[in-house]
Amino acid sequence: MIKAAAPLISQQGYYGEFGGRFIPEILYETFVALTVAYQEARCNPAFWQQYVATLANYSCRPTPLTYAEGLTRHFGGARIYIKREDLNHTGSHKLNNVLGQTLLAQRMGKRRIIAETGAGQHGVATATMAAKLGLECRIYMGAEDVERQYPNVFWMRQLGAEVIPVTSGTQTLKDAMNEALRDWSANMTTTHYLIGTACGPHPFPEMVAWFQSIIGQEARSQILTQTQQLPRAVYACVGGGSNAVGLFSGFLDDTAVELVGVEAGGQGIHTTHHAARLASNAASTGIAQGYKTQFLQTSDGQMQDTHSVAAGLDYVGISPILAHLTQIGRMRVAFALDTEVLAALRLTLQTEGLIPALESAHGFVQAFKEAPNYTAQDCIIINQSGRGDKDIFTIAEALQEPEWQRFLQQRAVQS
Amino acid sequence: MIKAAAPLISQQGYYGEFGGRFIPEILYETFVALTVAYQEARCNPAFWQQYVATLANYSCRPTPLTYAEGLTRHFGGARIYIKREDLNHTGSHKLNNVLGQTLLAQRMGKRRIIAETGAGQHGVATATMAAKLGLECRIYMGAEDVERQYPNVFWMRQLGAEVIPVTSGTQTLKDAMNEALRDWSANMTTTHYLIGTACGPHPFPEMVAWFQSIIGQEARSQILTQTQQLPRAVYACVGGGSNAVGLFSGFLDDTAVELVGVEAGGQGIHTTHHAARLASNAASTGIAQGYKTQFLQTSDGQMQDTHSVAAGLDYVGISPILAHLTQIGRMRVAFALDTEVLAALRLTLQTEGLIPALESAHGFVQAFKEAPNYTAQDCIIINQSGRGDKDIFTIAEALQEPEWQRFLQQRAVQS
Amino acid sequence: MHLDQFIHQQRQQKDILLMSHTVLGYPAWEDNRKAIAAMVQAGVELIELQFPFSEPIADGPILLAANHGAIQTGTSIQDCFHFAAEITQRYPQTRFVIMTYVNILFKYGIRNFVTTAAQSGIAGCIIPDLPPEQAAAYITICREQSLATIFLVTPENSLQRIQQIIDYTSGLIYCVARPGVTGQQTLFSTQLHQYLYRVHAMTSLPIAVGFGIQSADDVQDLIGSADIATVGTYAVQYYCEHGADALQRLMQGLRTG
Amino acid sequence: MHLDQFIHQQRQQKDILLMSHTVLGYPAWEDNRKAIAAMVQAGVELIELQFPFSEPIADGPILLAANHGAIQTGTSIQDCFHFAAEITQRYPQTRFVIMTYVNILFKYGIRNFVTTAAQSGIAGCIIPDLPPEQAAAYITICREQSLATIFLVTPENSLQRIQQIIDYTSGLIYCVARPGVTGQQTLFSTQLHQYLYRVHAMTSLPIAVGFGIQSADDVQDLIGSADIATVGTYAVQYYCEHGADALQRLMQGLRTG
Ligand SMILES: Cc1ncc(COP(=O)(O)O)c(C=O)c1O
Ligand SMILES: Cc1ncc(COP(=O)(O)O)c(C=O)c1O
Repeated sequence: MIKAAAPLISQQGYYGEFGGRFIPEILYETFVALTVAYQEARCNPAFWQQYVATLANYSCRPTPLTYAEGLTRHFGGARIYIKREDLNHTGSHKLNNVLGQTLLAQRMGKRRIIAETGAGQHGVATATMAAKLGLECRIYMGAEDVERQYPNVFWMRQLGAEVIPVTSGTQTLKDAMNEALRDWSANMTTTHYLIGTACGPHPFPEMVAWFQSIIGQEARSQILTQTQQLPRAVYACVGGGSNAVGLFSGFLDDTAVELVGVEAGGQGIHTTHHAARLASNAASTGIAQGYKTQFLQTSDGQMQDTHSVAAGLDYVGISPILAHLTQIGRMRVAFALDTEVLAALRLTLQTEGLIPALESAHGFVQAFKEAPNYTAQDCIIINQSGRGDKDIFTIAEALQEPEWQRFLQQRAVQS
Repeated sequence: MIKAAAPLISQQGYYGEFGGRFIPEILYETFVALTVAYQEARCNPAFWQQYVATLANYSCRPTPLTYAEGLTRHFGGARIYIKREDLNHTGSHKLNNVLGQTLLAQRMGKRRIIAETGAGQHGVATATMAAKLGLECRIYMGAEDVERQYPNVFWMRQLGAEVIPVTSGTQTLKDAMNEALRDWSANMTTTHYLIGTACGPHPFPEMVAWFQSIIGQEARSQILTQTQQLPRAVYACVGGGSNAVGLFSGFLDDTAVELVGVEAGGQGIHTTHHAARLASNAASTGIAQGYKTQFLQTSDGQMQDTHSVAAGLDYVGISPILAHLTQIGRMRVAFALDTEVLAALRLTLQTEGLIPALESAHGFVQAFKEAPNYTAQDCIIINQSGRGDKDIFTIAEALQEPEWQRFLQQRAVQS
Repeated sequence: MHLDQFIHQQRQQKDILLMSHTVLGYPAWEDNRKAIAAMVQAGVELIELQFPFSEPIADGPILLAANHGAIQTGTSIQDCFHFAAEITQRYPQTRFVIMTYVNILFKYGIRNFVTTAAQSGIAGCIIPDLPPEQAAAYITICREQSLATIFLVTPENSLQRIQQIIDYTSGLIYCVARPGVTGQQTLFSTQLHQYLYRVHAMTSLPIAVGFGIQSADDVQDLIGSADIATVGTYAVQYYCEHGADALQRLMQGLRTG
Repeated sequence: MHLDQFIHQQRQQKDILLMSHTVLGYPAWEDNRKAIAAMVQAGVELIELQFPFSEPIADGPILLAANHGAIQTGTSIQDCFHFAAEITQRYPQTRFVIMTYVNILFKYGIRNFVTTAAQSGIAGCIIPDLPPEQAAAYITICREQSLATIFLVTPENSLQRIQQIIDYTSGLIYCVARPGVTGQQTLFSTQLHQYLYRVHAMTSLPIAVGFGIQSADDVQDLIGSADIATVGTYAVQYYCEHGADALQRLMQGLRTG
């Protein structure tokens, strides 16, 4: 049984200069209560046990650490291991955090859950746990994301959640997050706002990182069992940063292990179509959505449009924990272009029989670039944060698959 | 570590009057060699250990047995447990068999894998393992199924498999199976034909049942751990019968445990639109596709059209093992109508946050009918053989979701 | 003259003061001028100038759209300060406060922002996403520059928290009337009055009440419990729908019934 | 006269015999009549009457389509037997065998099927998905009814297996020329002849060779190695594409070069 991870504890909500809690006063007492509940849970080993047991019984935990023989052979460098968060129920690491927070919300007597979602994975995970626990559920989702990710919207609704398309601003993740905060400001007594990544006001980054630390704890013990050694480097994509911080947490104290986060390079970091915050010079420190971090923003402090082929990486801020780890040099940040991501995805499909989510494939890109630099004595770990089934529309369109088009046209007529 | 199950051993390929091996002579030596290889593997504990270890490392095994608290409360009878084959890599129990047979094929030195597929789940699983092991792969699929299940076709091709639409006959599963047999007749020295269910000529039913017995072995030990008792009944949908025989195998010797298989009642067993072989009077004993079982056929012996909302249950034959278990009264067979299946699916979504495949949902229907007959002292198990993500087109169309239609129309234009 | 002194002075003559709102650059600068002129004409004593921000989490749909509208038409923070300087000079009898979000200050530089605000004739700032415990630098500089640090208290706050907020507040204390964001209507209740009474008992700061005030009845109801009734969203919306003259009549009618 | 006797007798006069094929009910009964007439005219000694089955796993695309076509136009097994009776009576010099799949026999009842076949003048049966070790009842009844049980051997079979098959076979032994299903072309090779020689060494049964034989060269090549050249798929296809007269010329040409 894996023990509760020593979380990445903040200094009163801060990680170096990042983090904090910048919220409308109406939410003050709610945050105090949440912080107390979270800290009680954290100090209570029974809570973590319940968390792990529920994940084991309802989702796929521990998720395997799969040796990628084909990719290893292909690159001829480090032995490549893949952490299989794609096998979680609902298809991504998002469920870990959702399950943890819903357990907490239940303890706090909340009967209603709200959440923001971008790609829809966090929304589906939230709707799922809300259904399971009989909680009322509302999901805010940018109207543009509703259009792009309709299959996830369909499932959320089938799961009994109300999905509210958010039409303000860029109609994407950050606007959905704002809208959820507004809802919470009105309904905080009945409602828990279940933030989907290691962002937002304290204690969210710390709490989400704590729940996701199960990834890193498992991965560390698995790689030791399987190879009797630590990896040279571990790779994860970075949207808000929850899967990355989850994996990295397991190796934070192993200073020889490089932590590599991979952001969305989109169409290039010298264009305006990317979401590379730390890996480009485009971001600067700011305060929005309740916390301080590096944002892609104008000199006036207005948030900018972002882009990625992976809807889940298309976010304007980044976990304050990762901003800090990068600032102090503990973590390295790279970016992957949309085109590189599709190529890495195809290679992984055809070599390993794995379908990483487009988000996850960003981590694969960078690992593939670096694997040849190592020897067969070394190993590296890539976090497959989710499965790519959800991305069929995007991938098929990107590959311009003619039969897919025919298929859609036909179904559109039939249905 | 779960031990290799004592398989449902045939008597020279027969289970009572069912089974056998009715194949063109050209395949005779191939079947002899396969049978020998299978039997060697079966007698070799290391093989089963390799099988279990590979599943554990690559897929989600053991899959959880989830207590369905919401459904239990809803029906107010037996405590309902759900075996989570949906958490397997590629989303269904099909991977168990595929992984087992590809390990065997590798031992036999085969470099090429062919398979038939209906819903596409077996095809995706096969393409996946072929990609992982670097084997050439060709999938035969009824042309009508190619149209209906195009997303799975897309993934098979992305995984590097060649997908051949079969345009003969009813253009569905049985025709794909015939076509695969024809391919094998020409290429048996290089090729293994990886049958996807517990049907076909001996040793396939026995071998597939053996690989799938991991489901029942796990489920039995899990229910004992979780409840200290055996279930009153276990439920599984029956297409070819592999997930059912897999689950049932764990409880075969526990004569107090009822084994309930659920076939596709389609639009009603008094219409011509169903696939209820054992649960209706429409089937009779016959010999086709290389084995003897109950087929839906005319008095002349021509196979008939079948129908189910679940493509994976839409098959004209049935595992000879299940035909036998039913004949000797060890197993009970029911059917579920398309409409009942959609209702059970919705309830499960909204009560448990689970999305059973349309196939699996057939088992849920019958379990829901019978759960109230038991008391809270009793427990029952339902096999969730796969996840329903793949069924979004079918479900959305069946529910006539207007936004889905809009979405498809829009994507069809864009792509 | 400090903002609290101004308010006390005005309250000598009036049962209750009015504070209103405009989002700078929205729909256009000329509209801000017309709306402010109308409000000043109507006797409004205090006006919030909202510097637009792309993520206004404390604002409801109307002000949210106004913020985005203003940014879309190119409103810069520099523009906002120029406008503030122009308008404070034109209406020396009225007090103007800035309402904006913390990132705008942060990116401008807090010292720079506060100093520029003071130089522009601004009397104070309302920053709804800057809790006092995160605001040390801001408060120090505001004190230096004699700018009021207007914080919000809410009916959800404990007495202890209210006291803490009051300790950091100057100029006036802004009592949010109910949970939620700006723009939805508020049901006035005994609880509201009890809450205002509690705050009143803890401070001599003038009390403004805001969030959802729309009618003369609402304003009437606050007399005795508060010093200032804030009509924000409704004023912005009313101007957009009915124009400056109508807005003026509305604001005039709030106190005359 | 037993089938093997008939073949030996014919072989006295000819280097090699011909066996051909028609799928009953396809495209229509009249076509079967015309095709058979043409083949008899051309001197073909043996004709396979295929009783259609929906799952003909040993057949390639052309015969597969023919089977399905026949079923679709309503061909019943009863019809097939009526036709067999008619045609065997019309052409007493020719030998007709049934080619079909085991399920057709099984559903008809094996005894019933074999008896009816015998009564219809049929000389033997080829059931490609009925291996001899599964065929005990069928063999017994065929013996009773003096029907030849024609089993197939293949180049993949071990000597031991060939011997086993021969033991169950009567009338003629059918040597499949290559792996695969009906209808694809076969490359004639030394290996083929060695294989036929092996079979020959093990039995005195007449040897038919089939799968992919199309040309006079193919037939020529088999002289000395086999007693019968079987032209199945090609005959069916040729009739459909070119008609009865052309088929007759084709069949005639196979032995005259
Ligand atoms: C599969 C997957 N991976 C990664 C992400 C990015 O989020 P985070 O950076 O919080 O892990 C998402 C977000 O939707 C996701 O769905
Ligand atoms: C999820 C799922 N369940 C069940 C089946 C039916 O197959 P079987 O009866 O062999 O388990 C299928 C077949 O495609 C399937 O995909």
